[in-house]
Amino acid sequence: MDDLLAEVRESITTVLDEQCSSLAVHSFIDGRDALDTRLLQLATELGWLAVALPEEQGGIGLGAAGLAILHFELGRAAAPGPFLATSVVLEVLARSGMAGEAAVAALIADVLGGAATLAVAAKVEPPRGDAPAWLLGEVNARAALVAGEGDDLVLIDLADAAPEPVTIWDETRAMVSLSLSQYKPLVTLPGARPMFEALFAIAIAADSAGAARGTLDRTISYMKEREQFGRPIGSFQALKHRAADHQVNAIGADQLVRQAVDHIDAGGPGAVLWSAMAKANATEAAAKIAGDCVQLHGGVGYTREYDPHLYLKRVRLNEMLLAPNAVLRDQAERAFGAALRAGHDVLEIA
Amino acid sequence: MDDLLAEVRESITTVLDEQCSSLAVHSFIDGRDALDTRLLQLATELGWLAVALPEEQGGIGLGAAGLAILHFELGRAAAPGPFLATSVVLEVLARSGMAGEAAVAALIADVLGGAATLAVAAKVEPPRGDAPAWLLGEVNARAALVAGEGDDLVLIDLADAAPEPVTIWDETRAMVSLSLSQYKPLVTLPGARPMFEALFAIAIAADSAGAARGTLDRTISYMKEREQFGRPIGSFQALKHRAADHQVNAIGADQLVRQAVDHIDAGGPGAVLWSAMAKANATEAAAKIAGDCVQLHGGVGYTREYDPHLYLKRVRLNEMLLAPNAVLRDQAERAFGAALRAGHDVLEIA
Amino acid sequence: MMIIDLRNDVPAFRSAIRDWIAQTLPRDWALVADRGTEDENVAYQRWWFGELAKQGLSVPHWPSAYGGVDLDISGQMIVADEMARAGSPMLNVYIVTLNHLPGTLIPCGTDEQRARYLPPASRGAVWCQGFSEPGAGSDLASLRCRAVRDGDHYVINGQKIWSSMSRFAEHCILLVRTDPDSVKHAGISFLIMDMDTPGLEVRPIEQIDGQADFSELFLTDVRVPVANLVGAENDGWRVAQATLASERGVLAFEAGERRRHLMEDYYREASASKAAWLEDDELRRQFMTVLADMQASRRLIRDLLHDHENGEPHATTAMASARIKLFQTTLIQKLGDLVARIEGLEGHIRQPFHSQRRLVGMFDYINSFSWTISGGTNEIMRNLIAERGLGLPRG
Amino acid sequence: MMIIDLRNDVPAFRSAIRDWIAQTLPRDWALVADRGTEDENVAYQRWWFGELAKQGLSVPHWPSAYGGVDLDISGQMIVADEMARAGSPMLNVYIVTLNHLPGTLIPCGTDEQRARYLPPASRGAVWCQGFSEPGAGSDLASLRCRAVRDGDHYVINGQKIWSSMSRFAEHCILLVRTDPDSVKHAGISFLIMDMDTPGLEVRPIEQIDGQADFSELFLTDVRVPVANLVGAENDGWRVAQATLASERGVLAFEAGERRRHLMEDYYREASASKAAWLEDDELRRQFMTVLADMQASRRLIRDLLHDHENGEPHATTAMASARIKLFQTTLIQKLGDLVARIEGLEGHIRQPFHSQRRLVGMFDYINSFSWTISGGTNEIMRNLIAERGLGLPRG
Repeated sequence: MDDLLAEVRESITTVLDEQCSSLAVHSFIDGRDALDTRLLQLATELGWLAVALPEEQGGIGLGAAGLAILHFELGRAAAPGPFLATSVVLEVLARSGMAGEAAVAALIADVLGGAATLAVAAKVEPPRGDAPAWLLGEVNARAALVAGEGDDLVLIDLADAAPEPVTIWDETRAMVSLSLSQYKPLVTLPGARPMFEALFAIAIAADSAGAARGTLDRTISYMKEREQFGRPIGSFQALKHRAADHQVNAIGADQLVRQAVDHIDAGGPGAVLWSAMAKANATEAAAKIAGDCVQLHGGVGYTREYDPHLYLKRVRLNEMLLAPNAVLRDQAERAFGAALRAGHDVLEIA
Repeated sequence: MDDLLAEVRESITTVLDEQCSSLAVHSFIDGRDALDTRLLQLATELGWLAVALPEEQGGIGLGAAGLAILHFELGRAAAPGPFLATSVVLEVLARSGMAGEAAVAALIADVLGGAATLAVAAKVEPPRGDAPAWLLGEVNARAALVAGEGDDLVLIDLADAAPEPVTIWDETRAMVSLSLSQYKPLVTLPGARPMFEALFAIAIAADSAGAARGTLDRTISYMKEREQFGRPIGSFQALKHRAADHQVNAIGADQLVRQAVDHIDAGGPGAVLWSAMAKANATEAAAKIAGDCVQLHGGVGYTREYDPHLYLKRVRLNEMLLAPNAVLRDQAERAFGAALRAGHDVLEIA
Repeated sequence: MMIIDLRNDVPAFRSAIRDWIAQTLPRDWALVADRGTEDENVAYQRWWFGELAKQGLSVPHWPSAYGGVDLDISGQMIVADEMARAGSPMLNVYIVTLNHLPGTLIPCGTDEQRARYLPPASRGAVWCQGFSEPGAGSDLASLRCRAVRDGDHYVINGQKIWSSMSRFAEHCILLVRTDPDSVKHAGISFLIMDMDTPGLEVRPIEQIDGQADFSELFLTDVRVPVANLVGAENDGWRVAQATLASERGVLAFEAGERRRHLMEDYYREASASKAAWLEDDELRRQFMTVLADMQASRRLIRDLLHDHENGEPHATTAMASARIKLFQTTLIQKLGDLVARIEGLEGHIRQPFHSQRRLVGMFDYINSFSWTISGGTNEIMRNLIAERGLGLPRG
Repeated sequence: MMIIDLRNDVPAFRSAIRDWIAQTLPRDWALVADRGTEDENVAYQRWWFGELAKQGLSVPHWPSAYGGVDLDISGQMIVADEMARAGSPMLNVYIVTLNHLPGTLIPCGTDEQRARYLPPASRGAVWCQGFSEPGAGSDLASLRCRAVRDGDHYVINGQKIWSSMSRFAEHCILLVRTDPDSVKHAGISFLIMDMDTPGLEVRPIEQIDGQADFSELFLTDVRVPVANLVGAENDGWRVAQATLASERGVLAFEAGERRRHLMEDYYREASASKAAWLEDDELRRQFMTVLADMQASRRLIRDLLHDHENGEPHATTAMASARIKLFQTTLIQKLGDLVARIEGLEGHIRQPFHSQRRLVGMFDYINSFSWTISGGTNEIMRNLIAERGLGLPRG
């Protein structure tokens, strides 16, 4: 399993390094290149979107571990495209037991075949009153997963809906708004919300940990090249120490992602706890690192032409997805208390 | 007024620099010298305890501004003794309108004459159930000010009480515990609690700002002297930048103390707001600075022989006095909201 | 009679400004200014500058010889305070014109230069600054933009960066290297360049906050008359020090006062609308913590200005400026960060405009990096504070 | 049969240790050990070491030639895990004995030295280390403690500091300068010194947490036989690298596991007693944030140990150690800080004891500085991580 994961990571990295360079991403945000479409096509061919799905459903069968690897690498490259929503919703559909329903099966087949993408409620709490919902995903997404009653989720059909594009600060992902009147339920996934929250959380956490890695690596390279006062700025100890702290915190975030992955795939009582904690801590660690990477670049960090802002906006958006970290930590605390009372050892590491 | 304040500060600084050096404080905590008694005697002679009191009550008449200067300088020197409780309680008694009561007048006279010291409830919230109260002050304090019903305060007689000494981490101040059964009310100060909280808060904030200054100054001196790798450690940029941040934050804390002083002496609706905020922010800024001053000293910072721990323990205790900062910030927020609704401009700076 | 004539009667001066703004500034000005393009925004500033000029309020701090009334710092604070209170349009396009230009020409220029440039500037000619270069940011003295004497002109080749508002400028104060063999601070000269000189290309820099206040200047065989030299040839570094030391404390003061009103309004609206974040212990207390720091920062600036007024030596006030820069910009970043977190997902929706009149989710956070980076990065400020302020040894 | 003999049957090994601790360790041991003086605490450690020895659990990681069974890292982790789970007495006094001594003598000592010192050490002889000096802390190579050859002895004069548990030690591994003309790393020799040698004075250092684990050593004409030289004369720096590289990952692992149980117990008690801080949004969430970091730190240590087991090159694991040190000690400080804040004023009451069995208000916070300072300050760790790990250029 570990070997397979390493292989998959290697293959994703290779493709992204080649196709999704800094230059390519800048061409994309400047509207000169449809990198998102090209990456999506590659992802379809290479089976990335279904990295977590069981093989019998056309996937690679890597579970949450696969999902985490995929999104770490996408985050690291600041890759544009509807990957987060599509892969998470696919996996939720597969795990929900509704994958056999004709409409769902057809949808999964279309997504795996590259004919459709998916969207997901950016915040799991439904909007208040009749405010429109924000969906993370493309304006032409085929379907979206949103909260239903209680722990149920609802897959809504977007084929005939007209979601409004919403301009967000993060230029590498897309968001749309959809009024409740346009909701056409396709199927309800009973009780799927905890599982969805865990998978969405881990994908966000992995994307953030990857983005932290990506911006830090590029910042360290910059610090080696950029000279002021006749020496590389990376030789200034105050900057060095900040880089060292970021390095250590980035590694800590990676570990939390792995911690959550283990618990999600094991399916135990730690899944809610650790996925929520991984999302909360990893997004905040990433936000801190990404913010300082802007600063460590000095003047050019303030320009759109350089990379740090891409990562900063991406990880700050990640932080707000699913639910505020305060809510997730409260949820995690309740889960921790419940596990202790029930005698489940959620702190044990295999 | 500003000239007089500067003169008083100068005189306090001169005395403390001479009498309350690092060496003297270490002699004191090692039990080799009764520095607290000597300082108290000097303070009595020089009128420090009554720095805020109106002249007609035997004071210098400098109000909260005087109180802040005194405690800033005491904090800067990490001076031992019952100054905080005694000066704050004196001023509360004077402002309460009960200073004319025979028992109170006699007590004030004794304190001003050096025959008695005072104690104060370390936390303004009375203890729950029949737990003993913690009083900041000496074991032989003559009286203590504690919370009464609602906004009332009660001065209790300790002449025949037997408070228990409590060992605390801060070796420069004393704390005692007193069981409720030993409470002998001497006089009630109706509605004095808000004024007391403001004065106590500002004294704590000033002590903390002073301690931050003191430990930072000494740490910077150490950084200039101590050499490693053939150069003063103060030449290492990572340490330098931390010192610069501390410098700026220490100055910010000073400003908050002044902000609160202005509002307390003006007696407006900003007194509660700004004294609470000054205490909350100044104690936390000081705690952060004092903690890093231990670290900046390296190994010797971990020894009792050096100064940083004296300040660290002092400012951490300060942080816990009166009420937790969380409570104070909530209180300040309510005061801010109320002021805005009432059309009081509590942000205006004269 | 102009409002400025009331300057010696403080209450009258204050209330005249207040009343005049209320009458003069359209109620919906912020919508116009904020939602418009940058060009429209600058057009609005030009109009407002003209209105201010009619009341003697455009350059009151200038010497009377050049159209001002030598308004002292207290007076300038009153004007800035009232502008901040009313939330009037910020005059970003005039920062160099109003401060750096007189700060340079009055002590270092020739009579001719002063006579030629200051009067139009007092009427609203826009100036910009060409100091930094791609390879010379924090290390400004390593600049390489080359000027070679050719008869009564310098021929200039090179590149400048971080030139604020230069798209709108008529003139530029420019640092060039006239002696390539000299090291660092020596061999630099200070020139005045017209922005319509052939060979000069201005290319706006797209910023991470979506704006383009700064530009790069590309200079190819740009010819500037030797008469435009300020100070002696190769003595430009000294002149530049005058430029950089020109009193900008009142700008910091005004920015601080504006922020005070923004925070107050933000809280007021949250309170009125019973915003959820006020019920969250963490966010509510963080807001109060930042509010306290905001107040400390406003007091620090006032102290600096009082010191200026009392004629404290420049070294003292320069250090105070560095401390204020570090404290205030850190605070601005904390505030932006907090507001972005308070607004949550909603804060990520990018509005077609930003606002001078209210705190805006991610915009203020992203924009806060301009504060911590430009005008000397906070890293440079920390070096200054540690070495010159605290006397810690150089590395 | 001893418990160690079960090591190849993991479940049996585990449960045997667990059962044995439950039977062997008095229920009230923590009271005895924690409330006692440091001497009593050390006496308790000696007793516990003896009990462990009876089960082959005192030095199982040592080679069989010297009393161990070459227990692999997985096996050591099982032992440490069970000790942490039971909250058994920590063997602080044996750290040098169990790790640095064999880590030095096995690769660098003579047969005679190994035969003479290792067997008694395996039975509980206490060793200490004399490396740092007042003038040579982070910059260890600048050490000046002077050894002059006099016949078959070295005569040593100088001072050592931060010698942990040396009051209880029989022997000391000592770094001295044998060649005063050599610079830095050259000219240093590695010696074994008996702690009862005349001329040696041990003076405990009072620490800020009220304890005195560390001492200063004052050496005045201390005579150490040349036979006690480990490695060649003037080649002590290389030997010291072996000492410092001796595997201590399992110690970090055990410390991490103990902390896990402390945090779990702390939360459990708070939950059972409906502690007020669990109702405070700030404190509750901060606890969860630290809990997550604690888990990350435990995983980091496991990764390091797995790498060790898989024979990753030393440079890789050394870097991992530096990262773990920085991450873990920062976490310990955050945890101490948080617990101090949770306990509020109550946390400032100084108990007549500290505890290995529960988190204690200010004590853990104050004590946390020993983690961030000793064993290479975090500043040194950051240098290492930045320069050797990230390849950033030296300053």
